[in-house]
Amino acid sequence: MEPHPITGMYNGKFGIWLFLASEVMLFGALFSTYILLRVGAPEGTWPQHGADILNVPLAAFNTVVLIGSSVTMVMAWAYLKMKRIGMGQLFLAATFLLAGTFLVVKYFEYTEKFHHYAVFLNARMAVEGYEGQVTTISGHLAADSPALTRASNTGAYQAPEFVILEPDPPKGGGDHPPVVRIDGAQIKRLSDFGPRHSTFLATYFTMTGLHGLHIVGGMIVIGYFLATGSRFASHNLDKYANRIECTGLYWHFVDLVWIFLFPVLYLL
Amino acid sequence: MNRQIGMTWLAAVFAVGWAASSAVAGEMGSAVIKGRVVYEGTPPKPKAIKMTGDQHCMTAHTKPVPAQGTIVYTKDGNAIPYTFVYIKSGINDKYDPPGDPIVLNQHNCTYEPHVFGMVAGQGMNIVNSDPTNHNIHSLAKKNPAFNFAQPSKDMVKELRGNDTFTKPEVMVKIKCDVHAWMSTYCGVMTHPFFDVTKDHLEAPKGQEAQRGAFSIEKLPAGEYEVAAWHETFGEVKQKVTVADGETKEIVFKMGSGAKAEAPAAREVILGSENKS
Amino acid sequence: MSDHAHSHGDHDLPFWKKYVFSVDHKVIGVQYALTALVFLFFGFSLMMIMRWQLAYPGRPIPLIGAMLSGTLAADGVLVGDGYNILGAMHGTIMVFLGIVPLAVGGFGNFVLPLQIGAPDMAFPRLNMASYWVFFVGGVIMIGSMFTKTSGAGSGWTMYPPLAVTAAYGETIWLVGMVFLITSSLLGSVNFIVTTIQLRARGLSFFRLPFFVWAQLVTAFLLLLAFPPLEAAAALQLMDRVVGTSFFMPEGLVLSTVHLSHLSGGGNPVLWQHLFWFLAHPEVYVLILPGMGIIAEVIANNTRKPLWGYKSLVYSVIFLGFMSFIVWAHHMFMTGMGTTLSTFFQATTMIISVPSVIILTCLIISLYGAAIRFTVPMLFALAFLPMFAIGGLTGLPLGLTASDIQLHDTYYVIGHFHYVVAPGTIFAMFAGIYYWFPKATGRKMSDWLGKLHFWPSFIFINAVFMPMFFQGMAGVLRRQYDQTEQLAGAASHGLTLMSSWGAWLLALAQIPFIVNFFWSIWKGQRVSDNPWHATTLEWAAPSPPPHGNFPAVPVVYSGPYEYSVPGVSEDFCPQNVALEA
Amino acid sequence: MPPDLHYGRWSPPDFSLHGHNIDQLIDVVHVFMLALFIPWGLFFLYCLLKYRQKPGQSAQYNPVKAKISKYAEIGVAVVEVFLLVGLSMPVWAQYKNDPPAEDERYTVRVIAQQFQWNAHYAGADGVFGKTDASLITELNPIGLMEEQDPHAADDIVTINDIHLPVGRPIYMRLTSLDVIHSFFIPTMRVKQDVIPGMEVPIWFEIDAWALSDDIRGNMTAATPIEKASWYKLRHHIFAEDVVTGDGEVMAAAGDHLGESYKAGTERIAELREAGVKELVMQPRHPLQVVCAQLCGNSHFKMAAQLITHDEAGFAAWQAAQKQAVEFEDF
Repeated sequence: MEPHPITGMYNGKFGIWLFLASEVMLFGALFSTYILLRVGAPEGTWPQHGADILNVPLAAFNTVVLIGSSVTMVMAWAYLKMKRIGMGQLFLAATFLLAGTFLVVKYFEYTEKFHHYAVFLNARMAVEGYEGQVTTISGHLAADSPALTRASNTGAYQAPEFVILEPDPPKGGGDHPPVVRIDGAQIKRLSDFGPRHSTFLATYFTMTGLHGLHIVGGMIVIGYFLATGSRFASHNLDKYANRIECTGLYWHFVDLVWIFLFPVLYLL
Repeated sequence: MNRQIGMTWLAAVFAVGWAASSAVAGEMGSAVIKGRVVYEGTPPKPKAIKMTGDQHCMTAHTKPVPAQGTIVYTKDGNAIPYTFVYIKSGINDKYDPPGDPIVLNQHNCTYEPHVFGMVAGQGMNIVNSDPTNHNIHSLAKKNPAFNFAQPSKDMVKELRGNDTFTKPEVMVKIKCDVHAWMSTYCGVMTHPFFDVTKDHLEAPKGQEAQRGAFSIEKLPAGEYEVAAWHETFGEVKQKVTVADGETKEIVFKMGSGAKAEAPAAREVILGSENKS
Repeated sequence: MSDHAHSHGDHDLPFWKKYVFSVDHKVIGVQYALTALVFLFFGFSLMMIMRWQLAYPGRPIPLIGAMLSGTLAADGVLVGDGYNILGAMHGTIMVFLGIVPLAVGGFGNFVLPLQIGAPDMAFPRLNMASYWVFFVGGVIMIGSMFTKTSGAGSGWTMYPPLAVTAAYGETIWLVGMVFLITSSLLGSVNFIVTTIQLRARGLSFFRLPFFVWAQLVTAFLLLLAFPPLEAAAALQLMDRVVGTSFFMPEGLVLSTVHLSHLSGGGNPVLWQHLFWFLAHPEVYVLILPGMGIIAEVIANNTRKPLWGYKSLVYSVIFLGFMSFIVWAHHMFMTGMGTTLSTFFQATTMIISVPSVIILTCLIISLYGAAIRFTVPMLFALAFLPMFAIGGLTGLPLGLTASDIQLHDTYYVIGHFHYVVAPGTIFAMFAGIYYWFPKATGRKMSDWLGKLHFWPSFIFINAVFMPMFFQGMAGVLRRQYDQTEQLAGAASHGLTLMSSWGAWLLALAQIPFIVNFFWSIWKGQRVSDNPWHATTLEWAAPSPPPHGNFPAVPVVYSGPYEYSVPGVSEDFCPQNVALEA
Repeated sequence: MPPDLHYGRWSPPDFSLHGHNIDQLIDVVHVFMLALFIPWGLFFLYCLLKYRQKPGQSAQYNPVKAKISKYAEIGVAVVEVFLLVGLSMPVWAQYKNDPPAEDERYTVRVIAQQFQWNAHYAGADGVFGKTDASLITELNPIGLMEEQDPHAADDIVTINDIHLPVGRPIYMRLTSLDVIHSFFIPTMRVKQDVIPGMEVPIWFEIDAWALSDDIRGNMTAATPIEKASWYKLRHHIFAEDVVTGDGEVMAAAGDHLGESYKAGTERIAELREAGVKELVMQPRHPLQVVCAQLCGNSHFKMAAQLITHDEAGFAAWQAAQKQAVEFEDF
């Protein structure tokens, strides 16, 4: 596995770099999609800041977790280079755990969205606790609100006869407004805060979802090396270290993508 | 690809068989509910269909054609044709669909019939009798939302099993996307107790009294909610109780007088305005 | 290289390991080629059905009409959906399942490692994976035609909202696409690493055969252009399956039904940008390997070095680079402003220059040659004028003003078919006839080869030449019944000519099929270097064993050292030192 | 006015003011293509004939010093720059930039849908009524707010018939209800994708003499009966009565051959038997609007008639649209 004179890399490493180049194009396309959609978004269909809808503290925590996992990944490789297989595997395990933590947090972030609803109204209407008149009310369904059904042909929620909503506090804080009952005739569209809600959330779920898949992919590879690594390393440590280096390169990339996603989706 | 026809048929056979077995076969009775659907107040003027664009349609109709959904027979007591009258509630048994299929004919750029009912699971034959291309687009919500073209004359599409309408739905709108004025409405029932009020073709000069008339026969005795659905004037209901052998005469009033619900086939959401 | 070090000399593998799940680049190459040829033939047959409907609109298709399912045909007559589906699938199959796998997966895999003197690809297992991923993708694509909706029918470009509101055939198409893209990505990584890192000693970049250069550039195009389409496919899948609105604006009304369940806010043109950002480089993915093959065949049969080898190389690199910034010339009619359109027609004009250079070099190579009119050479020679026609007719389409009249007419169809059909596909034939002896140790019959070439050459022009005149007359593409248009009715005679050309072209392929299979078992046995060629693949035995070269070759000279003055033979293989 | 007009020739007739520029560009480009292809093809053939392998004669190893190729490439580049800067860009700019002034142009909205062209005219008050997607029905294909908006009262909506005045700039606002369509008038050199969610304006002017009725007359052509095919003549009508030797009228002026291949072919056969030598016919609607972007299973059927009037005729047509329709007595 000597590095090639021209590229200065052994095949695997060179291959991974090329693969990452294509990954850059993949996420590049998604980011440009985000930009184009946001620039062309009709009035009021795009939140001023992702933070209006998304949970910044959780995401910030996740960012720290991922950066940490990158560090442990480097440590794992470093120890293997120093021929300390045990420590290497230990840090590999740490990376695996941190990745898992990220996914668990993401899971809670997602599920919260799917139990949070937005009612888009046919006409402006006044709602107690809000200033002026609103065209959209978001909140959680009250216990006595009728169960929502999905249309068989579109999969979207059917307009119910009425919904009883516990509205979110108005923007800029304040306490929960009283429960409102919205008649079916007033409802233009009803959606949870899932991908159907708006192009913003669609973009959010697609990009973070794809990133999540990359995390899962990485965990599978790391898991494989955790299981087989020590045997592998015992008969060819250099090669194993190289494998881990390649995995690391991929892992740093996944981490980097998140470092872009976090500000773009949550803060801007 | 011929293999796939076979599979489709197999599916069809299974589906029909399943439907038949699962049905608690309901019985026929001897009661009759008949009557008329009339417009209360002064009806709006009928609108004309613009059959422009397709030479066949234009040559087939020399006189202006009124849109079926807007016809009211002002000379015959404001009778309303093309109204689907059916037993909305009161029948819980499932009735087997008749063996012979419903025939939906595309003739001179209109659907014949314009409004019809069928028993869920009944076969449907869609025929093109015009030497022009028609596109048949079902806007069903619960049932198959098929959308296909019949480019030449005498083409027949036989819908069976899962391809036909198997779930009760009032009404399924079917329209032609090439000739936008072409539409037909299908009431899918779990029972055969429905009728469509007669128009001036079924009840020509001499039998004007029959226009806007319906008659639901062979009803078992019982208390029913009877509904009349019209694409423009909406739906009205009334409760009727009949005994064996009895014949009840009822009248449905529609229009400005009787407040009706919005037609099922129309979406009731406001879209974005399109300023000029 | 240790990746395959272990696999040296393992000839006693079980059948399924040797020929099915093989990691040997040659077996994989052949797998790719055979699969692709089957797909090509399938895609071609779809087109023959469409040609019937165009020639005799609304009349039952003879023989197979009755076999077509309800979505495709009624009473043996093709219906509108059927025509659209066949059209979309023809395009998809020919491009993604036919030509690319044959040109890159087939020839690339088989020839490239041999030409650079490598024992195998850099990542043999990855190589096997990319074939099987491609195979699954292909099966999904073709399989979608045997489901109830008979496949996708929104054109191979899958423009939303049409594609999003269509039946589920489109979903299968997108899923199949994701597989094909993944396969191409794995493949391209493998090709680049192999080409750059596994070259034999002495084989510097400017000693690489032109074919290798073409494959290298192609690999980069695949690597960088395909991911955006993968992203686009993911977005359209979201729109179709989850109900998002990436490509769906607000207030859509489908057949009087207001699609109020959509959030709206999407943009249909966005898809076109993402799609064409792939699909334009894709055009060069289709043509570059072909050019590579042609260069090899011409050099070998003119018995002299290629004229302007370096400018060929620079041109192909430039071509690859430019192909990333011309995509929007497919979208001039979407309401593009003056500024943007100016940029893209400018880049389009620029990109035509390297193509002209490549063609000129190949032509001038004929000057002062000693041309051998072998079967591969016949196809190579036919390629030159055919590709020239295809390229030149691109000009009026690349200029916005003339595109106003010609966009989406048969002129476009004629243009790109001249590039890929008598262009690339002829190049593929040339390649098959040229490398067949290397793969099998036997030569394909000359006589049958000529019987294949001449009719193919005549009829393929009969198919596509009329299309330019129809396009001029204003006949639009993707028309189930052209005669519904005044222009289409008036030029119906030309349609008949195309159709009959197509069916006769199909007959002209019979000699090839016979020749191909006959020669595998009964073909004339030939030496390791029957064409007296110079490049390294001919230094290996035919067929090459696992590991390719008995001894790792060393390269002493450039790729096309033919008719070197003062040398007895009229060719000096790269691995033989020139007697000074 | 050009004497005889034809479809199916090099390019269709052109009745717009800007069209000839586009045609000119197309012709120039093709001349350029031939200028490249022919000499280049001759050289190609020369090489094939001269340099076929002969025994005892080997190819020349050293590359020819062919300056010619460099000149050729430079020449190509130069001509392309000329085509681009000299022809294409000005024509495109003329086609795209600075729309005609509000007061002199005639504005019409065209709303595409599967599979028809709806034309929306502002009517007498010159103001378009508002439209609303949720009001769309078969009878109100563009969702015109007839009750809600006073401006809508006098608006006119036509399906697949687009009436336009000649002799002044047409300003057309294109939009789509469902999928992407493409608005194409081959005889006006006008093409524009029609994209849902956005409204794209285009503008062009029709030659003052180009009235559809005159054009129809000018497109009259005689087809020898043995050459006649229904596919070619399906959109045509007889220019004058077809009378046999014994004075029997086989077909009246305005008749067509029939609506299906079968009917049409039989009709031609029976005319031939009756001794008719040639069919003197003209297109029923000489100006066609077609959809150039695949839009579904009946995309090919999505064609509209363009009907051009002079100012007087146009006014008359508008007035006629608002008369109440009288139905036969039920």
